[in-house]
Amino acid sequence: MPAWLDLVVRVLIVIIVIFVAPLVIGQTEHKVMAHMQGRLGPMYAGAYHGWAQLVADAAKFIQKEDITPRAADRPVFKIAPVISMLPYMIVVLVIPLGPGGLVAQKLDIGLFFVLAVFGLGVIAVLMASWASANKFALMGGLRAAAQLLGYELPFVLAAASVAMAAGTLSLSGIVEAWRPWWLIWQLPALVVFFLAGLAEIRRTPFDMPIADSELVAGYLVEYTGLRYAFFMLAEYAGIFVISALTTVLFLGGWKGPFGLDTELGWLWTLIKIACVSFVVLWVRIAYPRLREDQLQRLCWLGLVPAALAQLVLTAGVKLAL
Amino acid sequence: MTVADVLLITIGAVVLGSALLVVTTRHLVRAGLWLIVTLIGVAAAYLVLTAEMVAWVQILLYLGAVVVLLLFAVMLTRAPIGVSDDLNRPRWPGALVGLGAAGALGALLVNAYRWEKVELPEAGTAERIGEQVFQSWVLPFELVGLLLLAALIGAIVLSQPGDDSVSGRKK
Amino acid sequence: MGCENQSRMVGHMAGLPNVVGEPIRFVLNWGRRYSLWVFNFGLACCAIEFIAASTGRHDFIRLGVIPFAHGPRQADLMIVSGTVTDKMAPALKRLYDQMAEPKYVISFGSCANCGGPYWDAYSVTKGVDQIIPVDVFVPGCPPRPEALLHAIMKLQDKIAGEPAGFGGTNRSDPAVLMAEPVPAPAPVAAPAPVV
Amino acid sequence: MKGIGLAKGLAVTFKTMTRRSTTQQYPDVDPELPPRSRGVIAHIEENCTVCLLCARECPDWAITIESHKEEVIVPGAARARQRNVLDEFNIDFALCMYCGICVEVCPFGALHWSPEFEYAEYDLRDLVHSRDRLREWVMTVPPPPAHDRNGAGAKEEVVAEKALAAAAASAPSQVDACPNDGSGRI
Repeated sequence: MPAWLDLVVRVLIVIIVIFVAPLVIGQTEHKVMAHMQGRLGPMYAGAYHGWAQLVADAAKFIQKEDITPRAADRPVFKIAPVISMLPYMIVVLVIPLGPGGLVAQKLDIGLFFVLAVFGLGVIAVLMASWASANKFALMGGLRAAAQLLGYELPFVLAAASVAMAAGTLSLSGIVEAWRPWWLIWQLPALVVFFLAGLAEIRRTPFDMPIADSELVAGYLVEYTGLRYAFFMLAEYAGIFVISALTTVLFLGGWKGPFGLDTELGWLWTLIKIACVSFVVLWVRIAYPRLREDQLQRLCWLGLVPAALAQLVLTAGVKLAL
Repeated sequence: MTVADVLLITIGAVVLGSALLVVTTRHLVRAGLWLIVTLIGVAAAYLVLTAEMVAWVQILLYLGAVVVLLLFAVMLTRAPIGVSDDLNRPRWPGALVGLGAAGALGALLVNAYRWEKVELPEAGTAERIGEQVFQSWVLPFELVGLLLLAALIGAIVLSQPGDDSVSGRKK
Repeated sequence: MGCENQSRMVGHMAGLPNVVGEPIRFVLNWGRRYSLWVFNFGLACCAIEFIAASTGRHDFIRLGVIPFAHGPRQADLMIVSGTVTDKMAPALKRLYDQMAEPKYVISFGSCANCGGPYWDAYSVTKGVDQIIPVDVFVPGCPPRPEALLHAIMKLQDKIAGEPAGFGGTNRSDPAVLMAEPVPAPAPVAAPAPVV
Repeated sequence: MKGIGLAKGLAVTFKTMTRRSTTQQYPDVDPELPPRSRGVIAHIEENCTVCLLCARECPDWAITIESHKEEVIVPGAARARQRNVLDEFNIDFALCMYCGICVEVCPFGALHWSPEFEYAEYDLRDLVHSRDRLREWVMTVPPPPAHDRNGAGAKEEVVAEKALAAAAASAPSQVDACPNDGSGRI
């Protein structure tokens, strides 16, 4: 296969993944949430158990009127939803599915790349919130920025811990170096990374930037139709990315208990991603939203010290071995 | 002209253009947004020069933290949509300082390298940066660390709720 | 605050249904039919029945009525449940105008239909259809949650039969829709002076 | 312990997920309506004497009745009798507030609650239902529910039972005292 064809195929696969995975997660969320609340969820869109609910949503969103508020900053308002998707698309490029280069783009400092690009999602939020010319949107954007500035720290520190343990910044390298006992050794980092990741993608219980009972819809308040759909897609793509990163960094990626790692590694990765995504949905249904001060408190008094202690522990164990 | 040259020139044009927009646009927040384009361009230039690590650090710190903080501050204080007429930007002194600094830097670089061909070093991986920082440049690195620590402690001391009569707050 | 809609798609999209074929019309209508993000304009006791319809026993999400819409901008269906007072009416109209086409309205309960028990009160709007176009009326005081489910299915049938794909259907102004214009009183001849 | 509550939250939601959902799938399965649920008002014309009590008692003036009088000539009678004939009986369900006063006041049992709930309409004017529709709904009126076995009985029964018990208790001494209130007055 020529190099350019290879590249095109890989990029195509990534685009398909980034558009299909959020739909799957969204549909799962509908069903999981419904059954956790003793309901059934969508049943009529699509013949079997409402499987096409999100397809119907998409078909509707393209028909919706495209509204731009008169006071809005039009170009910024219109470009923000597209930018919200970009970081997640780029991150998916470097997440390894299986051993032996089952990855769209190999990168030696993949971890650094992921952390750098992941933080850019908030810029789209800031653009959307400011350009909407709406006070609720602006408040949502400010909350998002404050949240991101806080949670970026434990997020990076927890990732640094596992990178230090593996002795590499390559995502594939981290999976190669991973051993089952790391589940215990890196457990605090896993928890910190997962929680900070939830906060970074503004997912319940850290969804204060949206907080529909306080801020109507935060930065989404003026968006309709396809632009709104893009933001929703970005949110669910964020779940996929955070689950994939947790899987690759802390749960051993393609390593399974039965030894078929080279053949079925991608399957293990997908199963683990699905499980972590399920936990993300589960947490949303079980817990209410934190208050803004509780959010900052949890970050600075809980997650940051925990991440620092984990760093010290990792360094200690690494030196002792 | 190699591909890298073309890329560098293109990126340079983008960076220059967006940087000019940062200082000339009359939309306050859009200046911050153009700054993002500028910084991404600079990161892209680093990438072309195979300094991968520096490029991503640039994105992580400058875009993920500094610009976000900047936009945050602008939005928190005042964020008019549309043209701000009361921007106090002395045009000629600004242009003079900017052009002067650019000229001086350019002269310095031209003087240093003339038209020498410089082979690109190997890709700037994490390992190489680590070696450089912790071997050749360990003293400055430690000094910077000390400085940051001092700044951190200072910030904590300043943010302490001090004299009740001054701040008007009860502990 | 920007709440007036600057760009309306309806105008140039209105000619489209003549171009698109029947299968495409069907798919577009199917999407609108099963994705009714609902915006609950809960004003009184009927809102409780609306909430009951969203809970486990009745669960209108089965029908694609999804209560995730944060505000009017994202909603497709507004359910006015409760007494609309004349003071609330402008807010109701404003929120309806903020919704993006295509949009639908269900008037839920007697108060929203025509004032209900407050039919003679000075402060109550006698029917929400006087200010916004209503697609389905549900009688009841309050109606049962099942009645809401039935109304939603009725609305879905209506959507499935709509001709237009993009931009919603053309609706007449509610005043035109509902009431015959009151004719001007016939000129009365001046009474003959009493002698 | 602080984390117990958090774990409980997860456990409860997970447990609920593994159980059967409680949803009644309405369009596919007929819903179980509670007894005496108020859907629409059915009208049995044969029982109606056009006394207008319902129309007058209705707080919303939702009922409109039109009728005329007919003369019935009874052979052998001194003069012809008169009888009301119902022309129109409309209930505006858009206005009806479901208080049930009309059903209560009807002395002849012509009005009944029916649990029918599928009556949403596209047009407000279609919510005024006339004789034919009201008669159709008679078929859906359920039989009156049985008395609650554990509830209080009808007033007449309770009083009678009490009287019997009191009579049995006081039978040997006071035969002539009123069993009802014991005041001695009859």
